[in-house]
Amino acid sequence: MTDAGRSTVGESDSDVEAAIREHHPALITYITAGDPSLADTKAYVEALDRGGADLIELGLPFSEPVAEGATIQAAINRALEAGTTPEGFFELVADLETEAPLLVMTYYNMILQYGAAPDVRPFVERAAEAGLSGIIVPDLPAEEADPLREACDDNGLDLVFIIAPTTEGERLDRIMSHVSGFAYVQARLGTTGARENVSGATHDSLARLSEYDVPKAVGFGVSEGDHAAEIIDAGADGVIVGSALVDIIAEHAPAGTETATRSDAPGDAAAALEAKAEELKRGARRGADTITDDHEKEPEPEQP
Amino acid sequence: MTDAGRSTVGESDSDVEAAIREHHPALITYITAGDPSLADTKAYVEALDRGGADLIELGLPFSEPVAEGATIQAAINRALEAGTTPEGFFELVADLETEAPLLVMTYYNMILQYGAAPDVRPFVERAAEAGLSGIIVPDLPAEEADPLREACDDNGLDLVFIIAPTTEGERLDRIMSHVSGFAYVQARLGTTGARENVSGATHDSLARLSEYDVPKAVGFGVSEGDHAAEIIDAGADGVIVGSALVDIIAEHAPAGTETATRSDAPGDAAAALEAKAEELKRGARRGADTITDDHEKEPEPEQP
Amino acid sequence: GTFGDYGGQYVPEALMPALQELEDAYERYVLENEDGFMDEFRERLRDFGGRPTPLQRADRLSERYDREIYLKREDLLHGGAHKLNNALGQVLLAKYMGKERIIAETGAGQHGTATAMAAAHLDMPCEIYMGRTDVNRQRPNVYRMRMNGADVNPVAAGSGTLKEAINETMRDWATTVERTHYVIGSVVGPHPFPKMVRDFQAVIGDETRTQIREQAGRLPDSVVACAGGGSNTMGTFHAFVPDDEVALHAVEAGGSSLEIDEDAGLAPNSATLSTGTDGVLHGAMTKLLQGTDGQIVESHSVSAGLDYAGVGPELSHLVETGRVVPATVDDEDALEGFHRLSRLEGIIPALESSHALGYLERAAGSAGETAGGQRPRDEDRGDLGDLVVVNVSGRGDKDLETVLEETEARDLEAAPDVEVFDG
Amino acid sequence: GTFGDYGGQYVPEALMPALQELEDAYERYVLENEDGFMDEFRERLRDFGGRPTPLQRADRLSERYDREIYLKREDLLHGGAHKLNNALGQVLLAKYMGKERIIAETGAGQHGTATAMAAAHLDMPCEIYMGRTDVNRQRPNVYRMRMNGADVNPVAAGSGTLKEAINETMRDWATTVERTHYVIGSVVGPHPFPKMVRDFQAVIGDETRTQIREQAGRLPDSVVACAGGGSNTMGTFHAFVPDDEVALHAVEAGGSSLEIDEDAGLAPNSATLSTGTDGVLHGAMTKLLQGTDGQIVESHSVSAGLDYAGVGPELSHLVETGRVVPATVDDEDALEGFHRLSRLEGIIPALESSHALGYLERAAGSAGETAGGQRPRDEDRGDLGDLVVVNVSGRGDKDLETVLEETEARDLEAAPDVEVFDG
Repeated sequence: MTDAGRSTVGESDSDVEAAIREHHPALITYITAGDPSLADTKAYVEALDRGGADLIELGLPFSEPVAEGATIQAAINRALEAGTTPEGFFELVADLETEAPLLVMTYYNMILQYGAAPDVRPFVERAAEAGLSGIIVPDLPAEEADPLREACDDNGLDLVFIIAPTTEGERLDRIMSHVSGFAYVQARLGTTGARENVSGATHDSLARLSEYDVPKAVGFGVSEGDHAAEIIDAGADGVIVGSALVDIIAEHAPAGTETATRSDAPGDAAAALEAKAEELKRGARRGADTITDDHEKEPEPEQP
Repeated sequence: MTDAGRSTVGESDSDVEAAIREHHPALITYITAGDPSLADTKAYVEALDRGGADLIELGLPFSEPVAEGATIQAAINRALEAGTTPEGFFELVADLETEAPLLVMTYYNMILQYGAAPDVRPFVERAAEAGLSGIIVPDLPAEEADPLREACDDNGLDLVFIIAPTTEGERLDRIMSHVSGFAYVQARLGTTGARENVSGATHDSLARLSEYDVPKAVGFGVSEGDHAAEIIDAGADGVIVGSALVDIIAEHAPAGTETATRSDAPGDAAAALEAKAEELKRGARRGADTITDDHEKEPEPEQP
Repeated sequence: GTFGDYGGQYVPEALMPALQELEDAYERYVLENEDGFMDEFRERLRDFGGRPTPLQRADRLSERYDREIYLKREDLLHGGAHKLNNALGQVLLAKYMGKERIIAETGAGQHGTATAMAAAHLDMPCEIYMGRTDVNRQRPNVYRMRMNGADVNPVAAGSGTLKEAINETMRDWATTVERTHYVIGSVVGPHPFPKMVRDFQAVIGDETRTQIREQAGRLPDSVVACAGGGSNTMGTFHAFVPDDEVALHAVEAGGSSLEIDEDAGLAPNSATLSTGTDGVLHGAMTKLLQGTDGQIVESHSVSAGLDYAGVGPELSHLVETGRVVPATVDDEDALEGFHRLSRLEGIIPALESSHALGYLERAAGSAGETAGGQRPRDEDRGDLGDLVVVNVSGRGDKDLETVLEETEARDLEAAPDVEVFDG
Repeated sequence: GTFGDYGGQYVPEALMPALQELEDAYERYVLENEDGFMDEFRERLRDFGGRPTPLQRADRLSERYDREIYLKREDLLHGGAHKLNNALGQVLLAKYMGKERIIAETGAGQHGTATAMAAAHLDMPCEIYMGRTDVNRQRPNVYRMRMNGADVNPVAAGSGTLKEAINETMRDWATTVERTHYVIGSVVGPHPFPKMVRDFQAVIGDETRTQIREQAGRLPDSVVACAGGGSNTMGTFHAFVPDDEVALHAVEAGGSSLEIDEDAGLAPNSATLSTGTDGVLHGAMTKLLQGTDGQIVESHSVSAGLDYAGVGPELSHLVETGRVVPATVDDEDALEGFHRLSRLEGIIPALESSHALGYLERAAGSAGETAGGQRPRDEDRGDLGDLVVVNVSGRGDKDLETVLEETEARDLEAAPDVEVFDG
């Protein structure tokens, strides 16, 4: 039930870890559930699955998304205005049949409040029942994670931790020793959001993490196939893409309104998402090929 | 040059005192010079003289008339806007030929500033030269009056002091011992301005002053013949009327404007002023007759 | 890092090292006075801030309530509220830590102006995040921050008020954490903020405790302070927490109603301690105004400075353990409190502080002015006792427009005739 | 009742007995502390007013001017300016004298608000006369007075500003003198007002003298204060007048020009000590802005609180004898002073006080920021010396709108970009 009871990654029977290892280099996609409606989300998730996503994160919207940039904040607002609730979210998940395992990404208070008075277990149990494979909580650092980690362990869910550019030294060791599913490597300081290039911090982080033998996926700012290639080339096992996909959804949302009504053209959006996923997956593969060609992937052997 | 050099009232050769004693009960009138023009003022003064005024006070306008009520404040503003200056004032006075002696009523700073740097003498000398008989300064109490009193003595002018309802005891004795021309008895606390009745304070003041054998004239609020009668009846030697006359001038001023241009109907205003003076003089006489009929006028003889 | 079940550090991983660094600095400089930090802090509070602030016997309130009422005059602190105690402490600490830049959130603008003043005083670049709505309705405070050289960044998200400004400041901090210190404005946020802000504000209660003993010869029977985030509350209470004989009353904004409208996502109050439920917001486990799903609702109070859906975790703990008694005063009674102090004592209080004064009226009753002209019966004297201290956390100049509008809309007993202002 | 050739009692006869009564009360209560008057005054100044105010070393100004600059923080007094010292003293005195009613004039509203606060605090009915123009442009101060329960009487006469308000208050007093005390707002008016107001304000200089000796170990080389009517000036200077080694600088409003336009009856300045001539206004012989005939002209300054055509007679005397050095700072340099203190020290000064700060820049020069980057030569250090005290007579919250307007119209060196405020 506590750390002692947890298996290490190498011995895991985690769907999540398996998906990354099997489909290496992996594409992990994020969209917000309920943006602009749960019905649309179903179509979008299926499109991403078709397009090659190996893991799919679904955001359960929370009113105070402090880790998100403008793009995902707006998606969350659309989803909340559409009346997205945890129960609706779980029903959607239960209804989905994707090849890629699903993870829920949400803020800690949403997990605490589900069910009776503050307790993480009802949420975790319902998540497992609905078929989710893991949970990502951007405002839950390892130090506060014991109750949720315990509940996840008990229910066979992964609890994915984020490794920031500022995560170093003893804390890094401690968190890496508890990685569940994969290490979510935050590409740069700041919030989520599509960027035009891959930051130097990404390379630094991957170098710092190279000695840990756990799956590493990089997110925050990844928006193009070329980024994916560069990141995989730099040593990652997967890339995580969110804002670039949310942008596509927003473009296809009813014009001139943030009010959440069913998308005018969910079919178009789904097609565009599928195409984007394909582009990103191709990029990731290209990065993997490059590695084989001209990079050392292994930790430097001369280091003890 | 100082108190010792001054004659007492009884032995005075004052024009002002003589005018009151000869024409008892006396009518003393006030208007503001330059309201609405100096030329109008000349016509108004002559009308008051004809109407029975025994002494005429002419206001030399000052920008901060703290002792005046709304009526005379407005008259002063009209006169200032008409460009009334001390020199213009003195020229008007020199040009007037009235039976009634003329006094100037103005604020102390106007006296100080006339001529070279602060000194009261140039003003007093010019006043004497122009033919004025006396000066009244509403913001100059006896305590600050030595320089001006000395200059007036040297130039044969009376310096009239005001006795307020609050003037009592030793200060009253001191001021009454220096009365020059007449004692200006302030009918009530407050500022100048026509009122509808004679205040009880007037009766109290006249009672308090009855033991002093000096001419006493009552001002502040006197506007009708009946007031004049009541005041003379109560023991005064004269009444002072200002705001009621200024009201007449204001009524005849160009309609809808306070801007100082020559009055449209100076003749009408002059006629109204003359009639008002006649009413007031009649009222005063009526008061004097009543006294002879049914009142004791003398100080109580049983008092030592 | 916790107070019973409350507190903690619920923040993005990227901020955790900065919180550890801050905790370390807090322990060394604040708790251990390393390099004379606390000496310098106290000296600057005195010379720049104007401490100590007076504890004033309120003659006419004492008469009205037939007991001794003392006012702690935080309205006289530089900037017009207790906020400077914390802002100056944190900016100075950031300087000791070698940080190069200050950021802060602000709602009504009081914490923003205090931070901008402190940053100017200590020569630190400063940026303030403020909701777009608040920017528009609190222009004078925006001007003051700008005059002090701070940049004001309007936040367009959501309703454009405090909650959104906090979110956006946390985003800035998550991006620039290595060289930037985030000056949180109340006893909220992740550890060590609630403890640290309390310790900077504790000067209020420390002074009060000394002053009341000098002036009244004993400790008070009760201490009353308004509570939004809770920084003036904890600052006033902290010194008295060990004194079991002193009752501590935290007065929250009752707004127009204590009911949450979950469909609209609105609580027409800010009565977190009185009506909230446990949850995590802005880095800490505490009491919150939230819907059953866990979405945070928009709070409301006539006093912008109390208008927050959370509260300091230590206050949640002290309420849970019974040491602090929560109470609510609605908009109308707060306005009455505003007018009453203005007219009776010549002190125009902040609308925040007016809630504490409104509570006084209700809990102490009026000695001579009840409807029937009767004095309150002894059994109605409530638990305030005979010697009461009320913290006047700030001055009300900033609230004049609001008070006029709200007064015109009501028939208040203590208000002057405001119609004459239209002339 | 005079200071050399200045002072006196040039008032209507009806007021003379009241002045004698006041003089008697002043001598007994203020000078001789009868019935413990001064003890109660000092206690209320402490508990209600927040005295002592700090004397603060201004770190960044000291660096800029390469000498020690200390600020006397009257901006921290209750109400936001030094005005309360006098208002509280006079209202308390009126109470000791058995008066039943308080009246006062106000221009910008600072004296009116201070008087209204003091009257509320001491439970005295209070009416404030204020020019109609000033009522309209100083609404917040009108509101504050009303909130404190005072009646505000607009005066329509003339230009509707301070001069007319004083005239009208004197008219009220002449009518109600027996039961009413007129709280004159500065060291002006008939004896004993100039002495009495100075004595109530002298607490500023008394504290400063003690504080500078404690903090700097000696008396200052110079003391700088702005001068309108002169109450903060005399209050700050009084304790130092006997110290011949301390230079006293009275900084007047230079406005936009030092020339009088006699035809228009306007002086675009309030530089009475620097450019005025002797005369009698509002009860005293003093220096005045007047035309050659003796008509008082309208003064002007960007700072409403300095905007007066007269000045305290004692200041006229001290300037005449050379003990006080008058200087002028124009609108623009005052605005620079305002922005400089706001940005460098985190203190937003009143526009009045900003004149003193503008003078500092001119007289002390800038140590590091002159055009060529050169430090001023020793012979240019002027007569300020190495240790300078500046009185910050009030805070500038009240002036924000004026400063914004005036700053937008100018290209000021020290100002923030104000265009952003339009967004």
